[in-house]
Amino acid sequence: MSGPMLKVENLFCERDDRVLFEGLGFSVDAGEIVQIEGANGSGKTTLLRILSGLSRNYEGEIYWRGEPIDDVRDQFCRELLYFGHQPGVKALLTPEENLRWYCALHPSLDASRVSEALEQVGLRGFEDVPCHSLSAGQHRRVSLSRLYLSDAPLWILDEPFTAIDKRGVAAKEALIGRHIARGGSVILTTHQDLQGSSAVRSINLDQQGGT
Amino acid sequence: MSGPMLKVENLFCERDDRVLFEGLGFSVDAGEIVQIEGANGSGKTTLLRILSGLSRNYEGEIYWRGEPIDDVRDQFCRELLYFGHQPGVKALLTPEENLRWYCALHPSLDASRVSEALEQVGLRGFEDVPCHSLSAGQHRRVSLSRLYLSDAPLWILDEPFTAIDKRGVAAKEALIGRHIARGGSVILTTHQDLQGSSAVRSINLDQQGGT
Amino acid sequence: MSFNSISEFLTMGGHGLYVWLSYGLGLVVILANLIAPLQAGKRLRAQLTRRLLRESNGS
Amino acid sequence: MADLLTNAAAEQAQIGPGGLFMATLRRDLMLSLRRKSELVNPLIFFLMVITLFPLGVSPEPGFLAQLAPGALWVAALLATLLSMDGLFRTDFDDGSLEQLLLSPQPLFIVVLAKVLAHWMLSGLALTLVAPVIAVMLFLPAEGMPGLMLSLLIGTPTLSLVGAIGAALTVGLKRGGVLISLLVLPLYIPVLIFGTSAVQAAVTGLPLGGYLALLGALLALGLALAPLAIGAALRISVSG
Amino acid sequence: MADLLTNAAAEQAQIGPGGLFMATLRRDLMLSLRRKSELVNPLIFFLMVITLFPLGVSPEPGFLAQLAPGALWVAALLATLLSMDGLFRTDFDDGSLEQLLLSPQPLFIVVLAKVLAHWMLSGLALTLVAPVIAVMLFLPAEGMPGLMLSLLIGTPTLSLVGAIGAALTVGLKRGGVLISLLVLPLYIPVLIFGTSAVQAAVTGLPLGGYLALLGALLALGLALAPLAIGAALRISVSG
Amino acid sequence: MSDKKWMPRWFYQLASPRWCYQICGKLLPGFTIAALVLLIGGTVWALLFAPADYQQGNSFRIIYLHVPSAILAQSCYMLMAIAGAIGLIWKMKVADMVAKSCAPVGASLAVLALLTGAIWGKPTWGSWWVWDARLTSMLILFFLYLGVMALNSAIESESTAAQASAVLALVGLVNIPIIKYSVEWWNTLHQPATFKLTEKPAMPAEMWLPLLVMVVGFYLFFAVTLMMRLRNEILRRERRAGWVKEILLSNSAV
Ligand code: HEM
Ligand SMILES: Nc1ncnc2c1ncn2[C@@H]1O[C@H](COP(=O)(O)OP(=O)(O)OP(=O)(O)O)[C@@H](O)[C@H]1O
Ligand SMILES: Nc1ncnc2c1ncn2[C@@H]1O[C@H](COP(=O)(O)OP(=O)(O)OP(=O)(O)O)[C@@H](O)[C@H]1O
Ligand SMILES: [Mg+2]
Ligand SMILES: [Mg+2]
Repeated sequence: MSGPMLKVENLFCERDDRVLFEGLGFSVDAGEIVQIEGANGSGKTTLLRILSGLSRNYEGEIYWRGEPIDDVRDQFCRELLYFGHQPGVKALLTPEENLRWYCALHPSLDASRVSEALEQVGLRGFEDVPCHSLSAGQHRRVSLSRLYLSDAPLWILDEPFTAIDKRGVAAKEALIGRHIARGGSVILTTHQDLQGSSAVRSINLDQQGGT
Repeated sequence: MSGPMLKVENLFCERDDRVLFEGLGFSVDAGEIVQIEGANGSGKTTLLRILSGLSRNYEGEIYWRGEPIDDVRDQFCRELLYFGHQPGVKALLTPEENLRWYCALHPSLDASRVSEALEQVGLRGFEDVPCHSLSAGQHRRVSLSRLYLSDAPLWILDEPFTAIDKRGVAAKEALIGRHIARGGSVILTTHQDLQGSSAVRSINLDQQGGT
Repeated sequence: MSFNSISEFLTMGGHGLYVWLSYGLGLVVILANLIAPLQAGKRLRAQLTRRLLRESNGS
Repeated sequence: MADLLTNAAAEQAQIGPGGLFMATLRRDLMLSLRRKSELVNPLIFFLMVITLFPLGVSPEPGFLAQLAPGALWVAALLATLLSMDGLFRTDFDDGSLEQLLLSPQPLFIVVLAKVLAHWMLSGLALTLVAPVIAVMLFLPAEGMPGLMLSLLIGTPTLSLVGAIGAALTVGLKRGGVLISLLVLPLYIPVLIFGTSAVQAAVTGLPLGGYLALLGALLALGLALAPLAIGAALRISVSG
Repeated sequence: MADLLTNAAAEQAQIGPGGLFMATLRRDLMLSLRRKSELVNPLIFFLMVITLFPLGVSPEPGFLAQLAPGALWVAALLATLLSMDGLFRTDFDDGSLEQLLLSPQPLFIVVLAKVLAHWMLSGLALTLVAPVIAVMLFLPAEGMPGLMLSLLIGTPTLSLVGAIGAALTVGLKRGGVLISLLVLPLYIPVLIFGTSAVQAAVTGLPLGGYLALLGALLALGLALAPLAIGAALRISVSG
Repeated sequence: MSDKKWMPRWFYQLASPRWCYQICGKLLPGFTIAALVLLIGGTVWALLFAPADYQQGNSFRIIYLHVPSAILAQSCYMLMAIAGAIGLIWKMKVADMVAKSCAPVGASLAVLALLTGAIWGKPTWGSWWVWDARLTSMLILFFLYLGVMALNSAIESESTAAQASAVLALVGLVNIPIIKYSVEWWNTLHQPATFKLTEKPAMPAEMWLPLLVMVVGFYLFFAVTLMMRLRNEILRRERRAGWVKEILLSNSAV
């Protein structure tokens, strides 16, 4: 693959008359981790939602594999895995039922490996417990287990390590490392330091905003 | 004050036939930080809810300043500040309105210092924005600002640093340090390491559970 | 004895259906209230015993 | 920096129970007014019912007049019941309820304030718009005082009793037709006395007896419900 | 470990749109059945209305029979409307809606499946219990076919139109746009044709015309609503 | 703890599940025999020997099922509420279990009262159901039972479920006087009370004597089924206690 996977040019966004970033430009290559940094309220989540296509409240250009993203929305969705602030786990369903629906929703998720993925995030034995009686960390792990199932090249992760214990964070970091090694790329935010990973490029939004 | 503030003896709790801890005993003295550790789902939140009196699903004894906690519930509530998983912030109210209600609810919170506290958690300028348009970290900061207002000797904090940026975490740690220095005590859980603080005693729940 | 014949007893002066339906229902309710706890008790004991044996063998 | 709380300081805390009552009342009213939309907003529901009936059933004045006392009371009852579930649910979901239970202030004060706020936006609002709607449904003018009085005395009981059901079910993730199953049986006496009062008023019979019964129910509710609600909340949260 | 997705692999993805439709239908039905509760559970609501009417209004068979067609249709309409708000709200709150919008599968499939699930537990369920309730309200037997047919054809339109309103308002935390204000005007034609059909059936008049009109509304809704719902969802989430 | 001092000894013992389990076991056979004798004897008397009513004819014989079940349904509710209150206040586990065991029995008796009443209504009033105050309040009682049972099964934690249903049962207690006085407050179709403490029954003795037998028989029968349920419940809740394990193992060894 030639050229960057995702390229952003001259991005501008404001909320409630407060400029979050302007003239923001960067690109994400295959095999790269980009960490968005910034204080609380600096606009990290806003940026990730814009990149993933959820929010259209911006000005500027975004290119996916060289083409304007609006022209290749379908292809882009197919190659994207997004993990947002709200993990998207239904409290009334069991972890397994939750995952099966995700597999139906997104072709890049492999339905045959669901129980394997649940085991890898440490939810063996909880497959048929409704998610509302899981602990905070276990709840998020249900959604994180999609990372083990996904073949999508681009991962956009918004604070994936929240509420996860240290062993879990290390495992997720290793997983991200493997994804990079396979030629995928990752855009993430986190307030913790990434320990193991090597090729991390960070973009700081604190200098971007206005007041 | 002589003797420990809070003393726990022979605590037992199970959920769904899974023993979370049994025979647990420890005490918390004035000027001490106790960190509850354990993997996701090991029962930290459950323990904190039991200690604070929210959950009665346990067997064993808890003493507050030497007396069984059920006999001095009122006094205990007066001297306790609890910060749970869910921060208890109303999305439709502004940070200031939220805090004012808390001040009415709990006599240990000082209503005259509300705007000062909001400034200290970095929410100056957001006083009259409804909380639903705050970022994840700012949302939790609204509830954390109660720490700046409270005179209660015992703080029970369940993952207070979630979604808070590094500068914010450092400030909260300093605040906890000052609370300790004044003779207060803190029971908390967090999956991050406590950096600055000195007198931290940890209790690990991973060894406690059954299967 | 307020009836002279079996058939008179069964028809109850035209109200047989109502009376017998009621007494039938009464019988059903009483029997159900005896049988249900008996059976539940049996099942419970069997289940608890099985679990107990399994646990005592297991450890 | 201030010293830690001592017992002496606690005694003279600035904000007493009265302050808490007012603060909670203000907060709950503010929340409801800001949310405006709320499909189960009792007034909206009430108005919907009243517009739909003439359209769906029959626009004849005579028929509507006969329907009016019952329809108004049924609508008031449903409106209360439907809005009940939210009374503690949002507080439970966002963690405010935990904070409320850990407050050293007496629980029944907050509970009463919340129920009062709920009633002001459901029962009281309904009572105030009821005459307008009754006119639209051609209720004879003689029925008006009976209608308003019975709603005024009856709806607080609905809110109080409904709050018990809401408190009992707030912790449940699944299984909550419950609240209607739990509460509806207890509403039926109020409904019966209420409509009887209106019908008595329409036909010119004395309605003091019905109002007295409604008042007795209200007194009972005011005395016991706050305790039951408080206990139910503690039980639900501890589950 | 498997290779990253290539375009070729994407084409032959295992689960196609049909699979997604079924999966979503199953999931939504499962969710509703597990929650059992849902105060606004249409069936419960329907039953409540039907028990309260004889108690509150009048237990006379003649009067109830006259009331029945309209009351049944009004109850069906309210039940649908009240349950509508939850259709996308829970998905929005827990983040599932974002995932749904980011799926490469066509959005209208998921939307249709969700509306179908909603209808099966509201409109369809109502249609099936309607005869029982109609008997309790002493509706003459001749009205039965008209009642069931009109409900069967009319309620899907209610669900489809309601879903547009739900999608438009799902992102609003506060906000004056009321789902009921948006949707109610669109419901009124259905209500009028529906009750007319039942009344025609009761009096022995032909009801084909009314049913045809209801059918036309349904066809229009099926063709346009899914697109409108999809667009509305994208707008609401991007806000 | 200190406020328990004034309680009599049997109250402590009642609080012990083990003692309760054993005493129920001892009482059961005697109660069962007495209940069966009274019920069968009463039924035979009611069906064969009691005179027919001069107005209602033989349909009157339904009273011998209808009234006992209606009375029992209410008594059972009161017992459930009182036991629930004891469980709430003194945290007595056995009381919780009694309350939980009461609900299904009471519900079935309420159903019986409703159905027999409905059946009786057809020949006497000409319709199965009228929206009469006593009928309605009895229906409410049935719904209250359903509510208690539903709440009990909806909450997973056993102690929480017991407490929550106790609160509900106590609240529902207001319905009992309503049932009782409904016949006096509203002018209704339904008969007023037959038995009053202050007056002699209006019925002739050969009519109300079998009724009395049936009522006592129903009470005994209620005690029997309640004790059976209670024993099950004790076993289930105390499954981790040593004495339960002993009982189970000694049974399985035989
Ligand atoms: C579904 C219909 C009915 C219900 C729910 C119902 C319910 C009750 C109740 C709750 C009692 C009170 C028992 C007590 O506390 O003393 C009662 C008693 C009685 N019922 Fe009914 N009833 C129904 C139909 C009828 C009918 C149709 C008749 C006869 C015409 C009837 C005759 C009586 C009589 C004679 C008593 C005894 C009054 C007394 O001793 O207190 N009931 N019924
Ligand atoms: N409401 C509930 N009903 C039943 N089981 C529950 C409930 N809440 C929690 N649990 C179980 O109790 C265990 C402990 O949960 P808890 O929330 O205390 O964990 P935790 O240590 O706080 O984990 P985390 O680090 O993820 O916050 C979990 O295994 C969970 O499955
Ligand atoms: N729905 C909204 N409406 C208006 N303003 C919003 C909305 N959501 C967020 N904002 C504002 O946009 C800014 C950036 O929010 P964002 O959630 O992107 O921050 P963030 O960098 O992710 O912070 P955090 O580290 O706390 O997650 C905040 O100042 C917030 O006030
Ligand atoms: Mg963020
Ligand atoms: Mg936790």
